Amino acid sequence: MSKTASSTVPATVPLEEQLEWQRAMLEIRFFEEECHRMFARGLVRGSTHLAAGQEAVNVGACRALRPTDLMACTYRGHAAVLAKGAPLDRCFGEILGKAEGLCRGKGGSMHLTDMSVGAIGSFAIIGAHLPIVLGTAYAEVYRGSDGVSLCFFGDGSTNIGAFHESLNLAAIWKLPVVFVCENNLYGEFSPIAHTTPVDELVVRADAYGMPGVRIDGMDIGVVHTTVSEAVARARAGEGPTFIEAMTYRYKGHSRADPGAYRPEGELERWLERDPLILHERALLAQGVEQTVLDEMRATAERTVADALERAMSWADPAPETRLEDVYA
Amino acid sequence: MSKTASSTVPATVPLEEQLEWQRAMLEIRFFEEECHRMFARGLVRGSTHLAAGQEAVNVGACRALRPTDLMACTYRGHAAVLAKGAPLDRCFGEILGKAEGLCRGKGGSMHLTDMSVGAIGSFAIIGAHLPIVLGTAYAEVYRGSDGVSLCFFGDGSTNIGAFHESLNLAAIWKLPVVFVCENNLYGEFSPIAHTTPVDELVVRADAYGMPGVRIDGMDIGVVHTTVSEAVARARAGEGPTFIEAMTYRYKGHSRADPGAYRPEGELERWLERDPLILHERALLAQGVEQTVLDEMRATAERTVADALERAMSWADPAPETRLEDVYA
Amino acid sequence: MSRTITYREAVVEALADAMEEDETVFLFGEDVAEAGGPFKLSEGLLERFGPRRVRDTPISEQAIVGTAIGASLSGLRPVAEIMFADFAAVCFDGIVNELAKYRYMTGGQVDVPATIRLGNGAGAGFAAQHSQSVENWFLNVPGLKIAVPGTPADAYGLLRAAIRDPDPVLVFEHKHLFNHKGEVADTPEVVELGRAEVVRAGSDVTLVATQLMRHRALEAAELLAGEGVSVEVIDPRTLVPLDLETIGASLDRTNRLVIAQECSHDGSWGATLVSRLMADRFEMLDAPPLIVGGDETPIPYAGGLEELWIPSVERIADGVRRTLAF
Amino acid sequence: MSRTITYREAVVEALADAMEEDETVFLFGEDVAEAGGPFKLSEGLLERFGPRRVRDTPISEQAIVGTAIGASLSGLRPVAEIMFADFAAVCFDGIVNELAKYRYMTGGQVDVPATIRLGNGAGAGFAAQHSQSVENWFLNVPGLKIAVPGTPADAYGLLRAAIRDPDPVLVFEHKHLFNHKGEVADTPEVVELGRAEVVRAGSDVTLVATQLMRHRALEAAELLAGEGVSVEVIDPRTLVPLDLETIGASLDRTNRLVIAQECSHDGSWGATLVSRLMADRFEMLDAPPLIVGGDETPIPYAGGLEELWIPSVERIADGVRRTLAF
Ligand SMILES: Cc1ncc(C[n+]2csc(CCOP(=O)(O)OP(=O)(O)O)c2C)c(N)n1
Ligand SMILES: Cc1ncc(C[n+]2csc(CCOP(=O)(O)OP(=O)(O)O)c2C)c(N)n1
Ligand SMILES: [Mg+2]
Ligand SMILES: [Mg+2]
Repeated sequence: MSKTASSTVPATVPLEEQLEWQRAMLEIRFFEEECHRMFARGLVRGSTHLAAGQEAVNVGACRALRPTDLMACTYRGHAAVLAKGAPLDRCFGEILGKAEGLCRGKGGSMHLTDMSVGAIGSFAIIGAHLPIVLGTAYAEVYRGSDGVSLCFFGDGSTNIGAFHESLNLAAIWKLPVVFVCENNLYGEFSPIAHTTPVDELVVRADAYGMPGVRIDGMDIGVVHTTVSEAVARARAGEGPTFIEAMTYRYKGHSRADPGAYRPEGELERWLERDPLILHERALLAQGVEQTVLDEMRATAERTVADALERAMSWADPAPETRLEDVYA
Repeated sequence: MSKTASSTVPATVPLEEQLEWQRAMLEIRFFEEECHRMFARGLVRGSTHLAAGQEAVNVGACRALRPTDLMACTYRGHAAVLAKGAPLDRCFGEILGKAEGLCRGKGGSMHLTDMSVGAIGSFAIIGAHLPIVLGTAYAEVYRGSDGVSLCFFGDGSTNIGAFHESLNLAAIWKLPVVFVCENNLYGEFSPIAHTTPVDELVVRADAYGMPGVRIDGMDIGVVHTTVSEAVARARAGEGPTFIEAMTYRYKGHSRADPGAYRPEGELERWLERDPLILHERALLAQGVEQTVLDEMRATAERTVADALERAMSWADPAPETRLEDVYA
Repeated sequence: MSRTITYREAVVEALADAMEEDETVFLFGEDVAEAGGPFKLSEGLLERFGPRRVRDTPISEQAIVGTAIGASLSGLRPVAEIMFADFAAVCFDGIVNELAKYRYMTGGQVDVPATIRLGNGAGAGFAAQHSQSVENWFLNVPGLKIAVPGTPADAYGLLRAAIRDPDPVLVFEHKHLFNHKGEVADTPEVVELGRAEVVRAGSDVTLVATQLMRHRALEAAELLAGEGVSVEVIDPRTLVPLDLETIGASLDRTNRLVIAQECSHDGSWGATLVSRLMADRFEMLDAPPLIVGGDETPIPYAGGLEELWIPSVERIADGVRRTLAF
Repeated sequence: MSRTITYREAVVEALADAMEEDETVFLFGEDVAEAGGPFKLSEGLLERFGPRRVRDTPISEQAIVGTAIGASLSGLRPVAEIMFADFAAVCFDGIVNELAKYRYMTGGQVDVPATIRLGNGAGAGFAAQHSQSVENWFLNVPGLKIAVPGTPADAYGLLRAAIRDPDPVLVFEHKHLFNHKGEVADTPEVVELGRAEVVRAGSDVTLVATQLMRHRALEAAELLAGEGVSVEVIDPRTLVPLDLETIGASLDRTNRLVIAQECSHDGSWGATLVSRLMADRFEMLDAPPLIVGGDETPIPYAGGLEELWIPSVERIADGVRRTLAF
């Protein structure tokens, strides 16, 4: 890997927007690092799944959407939900189980949801959300609007029944859905080749007559361009697209997992193509000053730290709130 | 369609065996016709689904199996279960809800099962049996034996989640399964194009890196040859195969359905290629006398009528038997 | 003014009226559109409302339930049909883990006004996998509402209420009642969810039943009237919410409880009802509550066996007699 | 001689011993082989028994359950792992419509000796979809057996019995007990399915509880002993078959029943038990049976809320006090 490799700059994206991408990726990376520390300190219940390494997929894809478009993601969803615009502090708050958390402390790390920004849910049952975006997408068709629903899911999730039913229905109904497979090579502790008899998951799109493309998920420019095209097709009523974004999670599957099953040197090779580094190089190549980027990084770090501090100061949910929100 | 079209004669199959195919198809056809009359007379409870027109698929495939190989089929399963060797009278008996029915009257038309001949079940929940043959097939691998499991299912069933999970697992575990899709163009009242975004279902095999082939399901010779090859590969440890057999059901979906949704002339076109006619021509071409075939037909008709008469004479299940067979 | 229609006609009419009333209501499922429904429960609706609002799906129940959830999130009022209620098993996750919990897990961010209609019940020889009374699978799943209409009026009224409701409602339509006829008003009423109906007043024993059992319970009550026994028959109509007040008030007068249900005992709504009533009204009871139900077996195919499995009028009457004799 | 091991170790040992005893036993599921199980419940088994008998699967629960059924039909004794019990929802059809009914629908042509192990229960902040006590979904499904071990000895003994059993058994292993330690014999015993354990003898009230609740019930009993109340604690250990005799005999002495359960009320095993006992022992009771359970809500994530949802020792003790005060 060349030391000067950089992300691909889409000609049509203003530099200002490209800077926003970097800012978003930085905040997400710092957010995840805080989460990592929070577990260590016993502040996070249940499990948590970090997306560090996959930011270019989430940010590149979400920034190809309008704010009114919808997005569903997995339990490894902090990055996606933040990329769609959820506030840092309320995300922290939810993970900490606070009353002001996004879901009033009822969802937790695996279930971050912010309907107000179109982040309709983080789903922890494999495949569960793919059928759900069929409905949000059909609602757009129903109303004659041109909104799009984007759905993230992992490589391992392509083996579950709901995946199949969803791609089929989306295709036959020509729904405005963009399916983005975050292929990070592993499902839990299993390398994809251990569970899946095809080398490229994108071939599965053919089973539904659906356009499919496999891309470099570390390159935010490529992600953004590809998703933008798929979104445009969806808006134009031309139906769904399947995108397989090759990426990598730097941490183990969940907090308990050190990732010992990985071949030596694999992580290191991927780290060289860290999306933050690649995109920083692209920005530098476009004339952005290093100092601007350094300051952006420092600001992001501070912003995240402040958000966490705020969230930590919030109250726990009142006992009686546990009985609310079951029915209207 | 040429008036002299006939089924393809596989060079390696003795004439005697080919005559057996015809005999089996005739018995099945007469069996189904009796069923049709039985409903009309109110002798069949629930629903029933006739396979008339699809006999070549069931007989051609099952006769490519050893008696010890296993077979699972759908609620449209009379033909398959008989083709695998279940006795006519006990099949009638089950449909009539008799004590001596295959399943002691507990299963009915949709659930004919005869473990003693390797007919492990007829399944009425779409897709339910595909996962089950994974287990029977793995048991062969487990024991180091070379048995094969064959699984019939309809075109419409390729859109349900269990289909996907099953083909994937069969492929990654290289299981000795032959998946035979009986593509009769309709799922209930819906033409396949209404529900499925690909023209040929066989493309779905690629999603699992599985060999797939689409064949003429009215030609028993072609079915037999194709399935035999797949069975040989399975026995040799080379894994599963997907076969899409193009066929047609002459009756509606179930007893209540007159099939009004079919385009005019469609049924007639398929009837011209009736598997019994095609195969009769092939036998004649090989020098079998028409009188032999006529006699075979008459015998089959009589055999079926006798079986029905026997079954009708059997007793209803004793009341207390309803409480048996829940646990061992 | 009122008229007599079948349960099936009531369902079709409710769907049509709901779609007429509210542009966000739409119906989908397997063969509901061009074929008018596998049980003809949507006959004529495609012609009337077009394919945008009456849609056929592939054989993909997970996708069907998911579509209902997603459309709800986006502010529509989807009505999904699951042909045989037993098929709820292939989309169980969507119903119990997503649909039921969506509002709660998001801290109340959304309404989820989906209606799922399912063809319930035994009696026609469809055997063990197409005859179950599936409402019992969902009792331990807070977040769902459950309607079990037993008459044309309730089939209409509960379905209308379900579609208007901001929460997910499972509506179990009983296959063996599709041709059953009953009175409905010219403009049929919407039936509030959570209100039991006292179908027949009585003073000696409270007999609770739904769907097919409601009718057999009524017959049993008439039979017993001839023996001088006064049976109060109550149909809860929805199991969630459950109208404990109406049932409890009856019990306070009769002091005896019999439940007739078309399912086995364990994990059933009848057992649930007994337990709830015991907690509140233990001292009101003069006899042990008695459940007349199906055997603890799958449902057999053969006519004679299925008939024995489903509680008969005679078995129900006998349960009442035993309770009175206690 | 006996030793102290964890619940987790008991499961691993049971699996190993079963595989050692019977060549037809094999284990499969997601990450059970190379990773030793997501909860480390199969650690070391791949190394010991090889990939033929300890196998990883794709994320395909329907395929997993189907494999278990098919392998059973072919005479093997499959042990399938469903990681979180909540995921039973994605393979519900295989369990309730196929596995449970196979013997019956074929008129007894086959044994179906499959064992399905599922990670059950709350307490660690996994939220609404990874914390449920899922045994309740299966109560109205005749044909299944249901084991709910609460101690290392039972985790071992019931799993061994389940694997030997000719019928399908769901074994719910409680996630919050994996590190719980307890005594087992050097050669641990196989525990017959359908036999409750009287965990603590007492004379004033019968307190029935399983899994995590069993331990809290015991603590509550100790607490109450200090108040002069003698509580008999019974763990049914299997819900199907259910040992009504042992529980009933206790009730005949104590005349008071409290149930502690880690689930909401409706459709629960507790409600089922109340209803069954009422039918037989109505006159034995001096107070209404009382169920201490989870709220009628999904399970919340936040620590403080989840803690309130799961019955605490204090809430259980309070239930007993109220029952005695009746
Ligand atoms: C139905 C279901 N089965 C199993 C699991 C347990 N599980 C959680 S994450 C995971 C791996 C998913 O892998 P992948 O889809 O590649 O996503 P990644 O974690 O790599 O982002 C599994 C098996 C689950 N949550 N749901
Ligand atoms: C899970 C499930 N959904 C729906 C049905 C109802 N159903 C029975 S047969 C059928 C059509 C199946 O079509 P296909 O697979 O093509 O088989 P065919 O009837 O043509 O042989 C449907 C939808 C079912 N039995 N199971
Ligand atoms: Mg992955
Ligand atoms: Mg078909």
